[in-house]
Amino acid sequence: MIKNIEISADSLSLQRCRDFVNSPANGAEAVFIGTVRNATNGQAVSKLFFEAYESMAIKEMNLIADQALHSFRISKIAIHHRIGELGIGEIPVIIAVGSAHRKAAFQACQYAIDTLKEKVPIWKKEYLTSGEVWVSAHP
Amino acid sequence: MIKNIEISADSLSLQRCRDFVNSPANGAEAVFIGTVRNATNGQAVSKLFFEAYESMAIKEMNLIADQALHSFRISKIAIHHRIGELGIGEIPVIIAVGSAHRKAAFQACQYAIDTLKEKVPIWKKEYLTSGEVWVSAHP
Amino acid sequence: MKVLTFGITREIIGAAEITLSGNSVTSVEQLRSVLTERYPKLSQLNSLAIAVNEVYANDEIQLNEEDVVALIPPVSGG
Amino acid sequence: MKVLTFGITREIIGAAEITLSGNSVTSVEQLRSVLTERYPKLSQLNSLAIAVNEVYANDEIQLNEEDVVALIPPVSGG
Repeated sequence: MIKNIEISADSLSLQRCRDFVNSPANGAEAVFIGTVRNATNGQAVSKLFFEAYESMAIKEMNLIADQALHSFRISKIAIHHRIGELGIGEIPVIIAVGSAHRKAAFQACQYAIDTLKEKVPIWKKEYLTSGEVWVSAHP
Repeated sequence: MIKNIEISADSLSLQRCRDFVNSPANGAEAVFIGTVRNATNGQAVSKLFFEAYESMAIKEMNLIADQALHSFRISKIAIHHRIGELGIGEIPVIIAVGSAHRKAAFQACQYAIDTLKEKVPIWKKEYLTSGEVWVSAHP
Repeated sequence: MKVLTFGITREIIGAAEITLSGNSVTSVEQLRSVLTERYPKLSQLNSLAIAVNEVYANDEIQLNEEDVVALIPPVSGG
Repeated sequence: MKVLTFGITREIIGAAEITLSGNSVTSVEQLRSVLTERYPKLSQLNSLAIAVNEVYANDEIQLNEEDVVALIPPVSGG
């Protein structure tokens, strides 16, 4: 298996993502970890809620992994996304990439997180002191 | 503390590097993990040996961390390098960066590993089937 | 046909799922105008993509009674 | 002055450390020519940087008896 796609209501594991992409033929692994910030645009955030159109999100995450494996010289990729309620500092997303060389690993990892944020049907609601907001919904 | 620089003869810990850069104000963490490949230029590698000019290497790693903190909007950086004998799949280097936003985290992480490979006085000897070679020493 | 709602579209429409007749709605474009007429707040969103059977669909795509349609307001994962 | 060797320079010179007289070697440039004359294999390396007191030094840098000099063949960490 060269790709590992998961959506989970439980805490994501950095070690598990990293172990998936490890291989004796790799010299480089790039990892992105998204974390819940305590503020957005200067407003305090108390928690986040993530909702997914899970079956389609899994398809889109698989597309991203396939495209990354096709476009860059990488050997393995893991994309894990969490759903449900997350407190400050918790991890909504981990992307790990293994490759012979580091440049491809970084490129693929950035491509994957950029494209995930653009395409994958997952939505984030922020709990601010001023109320709840679905991120990016309105101009 | 916003930077964490270590050279160690013991196994590096991904979790420890990641935990160092974690912060409630961060939304992104980029991590680079170097691993020992089983081949180089088509030749099988059985193990590596890393030697450091340790006191100077620590200084140069601190310079890289300072420069990264100065040049990119990041909040924390950890650079850990291992020395001694390493088998295939083991980890010579981990660089972790924490930031409010992902672009700065990726840029700083790449800057740090690129500069480390260029400047830090650490040397790698490869054990090939054809013999031992100090990497990059000769044309 | 079944229309699934997510994120803010679920709050606007007030249901996780509605059912429309495939006789009256035969294309994605037509679906859009029916929905925005019935739920004007949908037109205030930054964007509203439509997925048909879990694939992003252009306005020209034709719809059948058995299709599963989903409303995709601006995504914000990661 | 103390001259530390690392990596392949240690193998070429055959010692982890040698001592040169500060009277005969007063600049980095002069140190280079003394060493490459004594150990010709040093000139076959891709590069040979010199650190003085743990800082990379240009050829013009002057040397004192109490300086700690280090030979830095091409680095290959990471």
